[in-house]
Amino acid sequence: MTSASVDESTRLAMYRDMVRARDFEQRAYDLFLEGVVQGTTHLGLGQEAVAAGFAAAMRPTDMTFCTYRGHNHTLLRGAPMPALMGELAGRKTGICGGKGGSMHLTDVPNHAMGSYAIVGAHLPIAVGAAWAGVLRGTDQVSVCFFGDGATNIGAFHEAVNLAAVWKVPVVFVCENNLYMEYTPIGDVIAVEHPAADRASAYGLESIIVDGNDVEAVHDIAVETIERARRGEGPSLVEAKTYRHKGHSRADPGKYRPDDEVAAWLERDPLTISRRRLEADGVAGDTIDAIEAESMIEVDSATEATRNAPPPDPATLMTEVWADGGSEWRN
Amino acid sequence: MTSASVDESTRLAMYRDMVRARDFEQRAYDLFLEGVVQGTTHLGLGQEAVAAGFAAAMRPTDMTFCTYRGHNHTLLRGAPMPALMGELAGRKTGICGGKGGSMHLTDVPNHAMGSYAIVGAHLPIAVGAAWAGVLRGTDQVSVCFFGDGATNIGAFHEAVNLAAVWKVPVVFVCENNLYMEYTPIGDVIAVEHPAADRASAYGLESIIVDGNDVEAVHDIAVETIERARRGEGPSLVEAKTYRHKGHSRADPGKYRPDDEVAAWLERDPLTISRRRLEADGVAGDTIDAIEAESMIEVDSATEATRNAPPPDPATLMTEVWADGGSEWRN
Amino acid sequence: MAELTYRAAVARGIAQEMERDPNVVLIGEDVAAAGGVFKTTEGLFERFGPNRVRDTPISEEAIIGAIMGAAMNGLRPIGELMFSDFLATCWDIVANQIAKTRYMTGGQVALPLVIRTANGGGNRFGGQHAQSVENWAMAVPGLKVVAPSTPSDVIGLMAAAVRDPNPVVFFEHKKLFAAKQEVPEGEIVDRLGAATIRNPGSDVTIVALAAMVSVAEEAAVVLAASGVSAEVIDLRTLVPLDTKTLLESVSRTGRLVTVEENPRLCGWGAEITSIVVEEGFWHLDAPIVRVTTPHIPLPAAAELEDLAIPSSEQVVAAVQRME
Amino acid sequence: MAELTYRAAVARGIAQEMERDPNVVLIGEDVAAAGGVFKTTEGLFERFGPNRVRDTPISEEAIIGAIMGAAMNGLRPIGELMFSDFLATCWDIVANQIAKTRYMTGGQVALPLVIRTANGGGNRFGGQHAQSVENWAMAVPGLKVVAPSTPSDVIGLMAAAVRDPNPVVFFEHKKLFAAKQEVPEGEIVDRLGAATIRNPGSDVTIVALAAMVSVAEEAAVVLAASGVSAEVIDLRTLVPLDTKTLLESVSRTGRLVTVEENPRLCGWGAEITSIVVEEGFWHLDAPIVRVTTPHIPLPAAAELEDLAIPSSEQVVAAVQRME
Ligand SMILES: Cc1ncc(C[n+]2csc(CCOP(=O)(O)OP(=O)(O)O)c2C)c(N)n1
Ligand SMILES: Cc1ncc(C[n+]2csc(CCOP(=O)(O)OP(=O)(O)O)c2C)c(N)n1
Ligand SMILES: [Mg+2]
Ligand SMILES: [Mg+2]
Repeated sequence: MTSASVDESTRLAMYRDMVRARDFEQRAYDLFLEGVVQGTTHLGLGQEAVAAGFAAAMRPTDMTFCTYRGHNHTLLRGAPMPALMGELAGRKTGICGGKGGSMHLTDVPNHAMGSYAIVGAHLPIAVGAAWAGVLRGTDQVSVCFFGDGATNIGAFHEAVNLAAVWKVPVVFVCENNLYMEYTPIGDVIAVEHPAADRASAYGLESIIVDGNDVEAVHDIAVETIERARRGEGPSLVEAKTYRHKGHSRADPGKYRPDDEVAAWLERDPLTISRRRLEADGVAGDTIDAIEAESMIEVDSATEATRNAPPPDPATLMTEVWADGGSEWRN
Repeated sequence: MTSASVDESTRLAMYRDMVRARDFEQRAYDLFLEGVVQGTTHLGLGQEAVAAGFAAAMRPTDMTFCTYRGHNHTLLRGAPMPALMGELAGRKTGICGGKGGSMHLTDVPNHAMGSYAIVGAHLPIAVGAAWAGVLRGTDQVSVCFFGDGATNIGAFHEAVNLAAVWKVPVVFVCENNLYMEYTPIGDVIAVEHPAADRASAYGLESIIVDGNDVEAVHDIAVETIERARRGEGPSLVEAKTYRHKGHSRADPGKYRPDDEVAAWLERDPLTISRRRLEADGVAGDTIDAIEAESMIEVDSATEATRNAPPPDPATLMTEVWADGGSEWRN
Repeated sequence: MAELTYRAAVARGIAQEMERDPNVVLIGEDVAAAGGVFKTTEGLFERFGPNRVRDTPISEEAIIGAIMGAAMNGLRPIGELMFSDFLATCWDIVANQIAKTRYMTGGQVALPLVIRTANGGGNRFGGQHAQSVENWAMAVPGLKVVAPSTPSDVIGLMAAAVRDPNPVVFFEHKKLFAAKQEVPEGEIVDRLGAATIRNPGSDVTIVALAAMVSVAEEAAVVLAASGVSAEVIDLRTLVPLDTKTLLESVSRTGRLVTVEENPRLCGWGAEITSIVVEEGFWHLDAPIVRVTTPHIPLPAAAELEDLAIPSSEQVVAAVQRME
Repeated sequence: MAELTYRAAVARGIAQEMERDPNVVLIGEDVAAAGGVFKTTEGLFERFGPNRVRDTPISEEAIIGAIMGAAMNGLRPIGELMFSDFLATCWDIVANQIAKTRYMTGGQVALPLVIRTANGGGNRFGGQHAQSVENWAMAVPGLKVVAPSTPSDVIGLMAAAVRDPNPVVFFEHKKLFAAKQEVPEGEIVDRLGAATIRNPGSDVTIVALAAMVSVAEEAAVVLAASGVSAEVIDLRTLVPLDTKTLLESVSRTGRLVTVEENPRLCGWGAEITSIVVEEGFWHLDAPIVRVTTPHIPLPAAAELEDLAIPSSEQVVAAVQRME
């Protein structure tokens, strides 16, 4: 089952990424229950392999666009964990200074070009950013993540079509976790695969990948990103996965059948990956060390966040405009 | 080539419809150049067979939704010609009292539920109207006409999906006349057929019909309307056709190759239909009489329009609200 | 009389109307079995079944387009937009189609429909899930605009909205969902276009809406302690606008403060100010002051969001600065 | 100096900036070979080629979303929406994304982009192709809003808009496309946020924008004949708003009339009225009067449309009624 094309160091790096994402989000959940994380939170627990497989296949200057369920994606592009956690907690140390919040994580230095809280809106934005890269000769690719539910909104259709016609270097990745908020995707589409069964409408190939198998994801990521970089246009990838928790906040996800949940927990991407690494002879110690380091990082980010002050009140009125201010009159 | 299923009286009625539409629009064009028709005008000259074929297959209570290029559709559902012409000319006699104008023809008594001037917006509206018919047990079907260009706007995607999932009795009819305003549809899609190649994205069958062959259109109309009425859900029909004139107003349509225009003029739906009727033994006199009557109707509508007064100024402030008025305060 | 939350009042108001009229239906994302993300539609699916209470895809244009079509063909549909920010995703259907169709068709088409949506800030959701956008709707001719501040108003105004033969945008304030009130059993039907004086007063008129009503009321209490008698008006509906109550109040008090959650520019506070200036100018003893959210997107962090949204302290200060 | 139409000024302004900066690009429906439906982009495709001047599908969300993304990644894109009414079809991208992204990212993302669009009535196009919606944009924090009234302003403000590091919504008025003016050769660069006094006066200040400027000017001529000296201010940009010029003028004249094409409620006239009331109250000698389109959708018929849109007669009457 191991992908021939993925070398061991990449596989370990992806495992590390998944562990870090997992630990970060578990902690975010605890901190939400504790009231430290504010507002809302949408966890990608269980979906880490999609983020890790793609992140590992991207160049540093490639751009990530994702949704409110974007902790994994932003973290794995290199965003500093304390700054992410600070943002969830509405602290001054937050990556957006506390102004964005859980649903709006952006880390431009690492080309994490934003989490977007309105379903589907970021797809055309990802297209435009990738197109700008072509015109400017930067060789960048955009990777744009969204949910199964997003395939029914108009912006999806407009963006994928435009990208296909202009042959824009963007990889659209649908993380099909089978549910929108509380309603199964199967209830609101007349096809089986919300993304893959729409690909042909844009002249694109239908691509489905096991989103819980990080190596399979990585393979498809390499293939579609390179295709994009060669100027052959966009791809639309449907990654089958599952969220371990509810949609947001403390949602227990009771609308999902127990056996379905159990079956997917069995297919936890971290378990799959760890088993495979072990089967391939990676020492248990190496893996344990990765896990221990991750926990240290998360603990330290937590500590930093707990100690961080709230945003400076003066920042309420900054950064509406490029001059740093918010004045609309003279 | 004659459809077995269409009897002679229907074929004659459809021919009459096409002639009336043709004459009406030729006149509208002349009146536009003369300054009697105001604002703008989008002619369906050359596309009459789509309107006629569907209109003939609809029950009186079935609902038509169309675009700014909607003269044909509205007329052929039974809207009185003087009231249509009055509307184009902004007269008191206009079907909307002059408030709608050329792009907004509505005739509720005849279930012509509106021409819509914003590309794609009417598709979800048509879905909702048809759905209401199901809930109320009225046995109505909605037929919703739109252009090739409309297949790239988000509302198209949302509406067709919703209709497919809810199995709503609506027939979506794409009049593919190869152009948007001045740009060929082929430039802005990555598939060959803007509608038919998208049908599978909604679990629908791909249906293409010769939109200049009124009998072929009628056949597909009967089939899809009955399918809808049986509760088997929507269809998406792509009718290949061509507009004889430019997009709107006095646009000469110079962006289209001469030979393309010539080839399509050869395939004028009226010529095709008349030839076929003659070949099938319909007397030339019968056909001539239809044409003469049509011209009389158009002349009389023109006369009425020329003599009609402008709207009563008081109507400026009426019919914002259901109480007939426009008051927003007490 | 039972204590009812604003949240439960939404479901009760809808149920009352669905019970009465079989043509009333409700569609939206997760409104059926899940009972809505804010639990405002709980129990309706169980009671009225899948034909009348329906989940939709995430397709706001289709949702609102569908209720428009349904209203054209005999239903009195209610469409839910989870967050009022999402009005932007179907603004064409709302502003260009629904609002204008009756007029453009010369009165041929009636659109008795209600767009319900969760409006307003205070939940630390950030700039795309916290906006107050009732001014967007007010700026578009052809829409009625309702924004109740109490559970009992929710029921009565919901009934009025559903029964109204015109399109109504009904703003439920997220910050009020947990608010409670004793509400009598039985049918409650209110009317659109009538403001309520929540606190009579004689020195200054404070006009507010939705979550800002309690902010104004708190301010009135503080002002009373310093000898200023503030009249608090809850507008309840923006269209129709109860200018009579407003102008009458200002004619007595000579002073006006508007308190709105919208960002500053072109809000309903500006509209009311302009009306009062044009028609009640000679009654005014001092400049009208608008208390608003600053003209900024809403920040997520608690400390910043609380600073952004008008507070009773700001209202008190505004009144004290007058003159 | 050559005579230039407003229409041609649009193309000249864009060309000037495309020439200067290779990162300036233009996309929209039929903007390339066809030169735009209003012929405002004629010659640009031939001059700058298909990479920089591009036709799009009819996909307004994709057009405006794409320019947002392009601006995030180093371009200074211009996106055309054929009619300003179509802002509604991509309002989420405009109001929720473009306007808020800089703030929500704590300043990480700059969006130097221009949304150009044909605004306003007078062409008998009916309610969905004739609206004046500059107030929609003004109501959303994070957008600059420009609406020139003359060919030379078109060029200078286009340059300012393209060079501005913030998102700008640039309203071109359909009724002005044929308007002509002598315009000097060479680069023209103006700045955003500076109103212009088109006609100095001392008795009343009339504030207008875009097509309403000439309406105000005509009114001033009529008023002058009856001995009333009207100062006409062309706002030119709504955000930033030149409140200095405005307040200074009212402090001299003591009277204010706003003339706007928007429907009545929550327009920029209300905003300006409120600012002047709050900050210039004691200078006012009479109530401020707003002349607006009534709060109705726009009708298509010539006679009705002409009645709906403010006329110089209405402005004159408003001034004469004051006091
Ligand atoms: C336009 C819009 N409609 C509705 C919502 C509310 N909402 C937030 S997440 C969500 C479900 C999205 O489902 P999916 O696309 O499958 O992504 P997932 O949450 O499963 O990752 C909904 C309906 C929204 N944010 N934006
Ligand atoms: C949302 C929207 N975008 C753009 C326009 C301007 N417009 C009017 S008609 C048209 C072309 C439509 O082409 P198509 O759908 O093929 O219909 P046709 O005119 O060919 O019948 C365009 C771009 C519009 N009315 N609405
Ligand atoms: Mg999902
Ligand atoms: Mg076409």
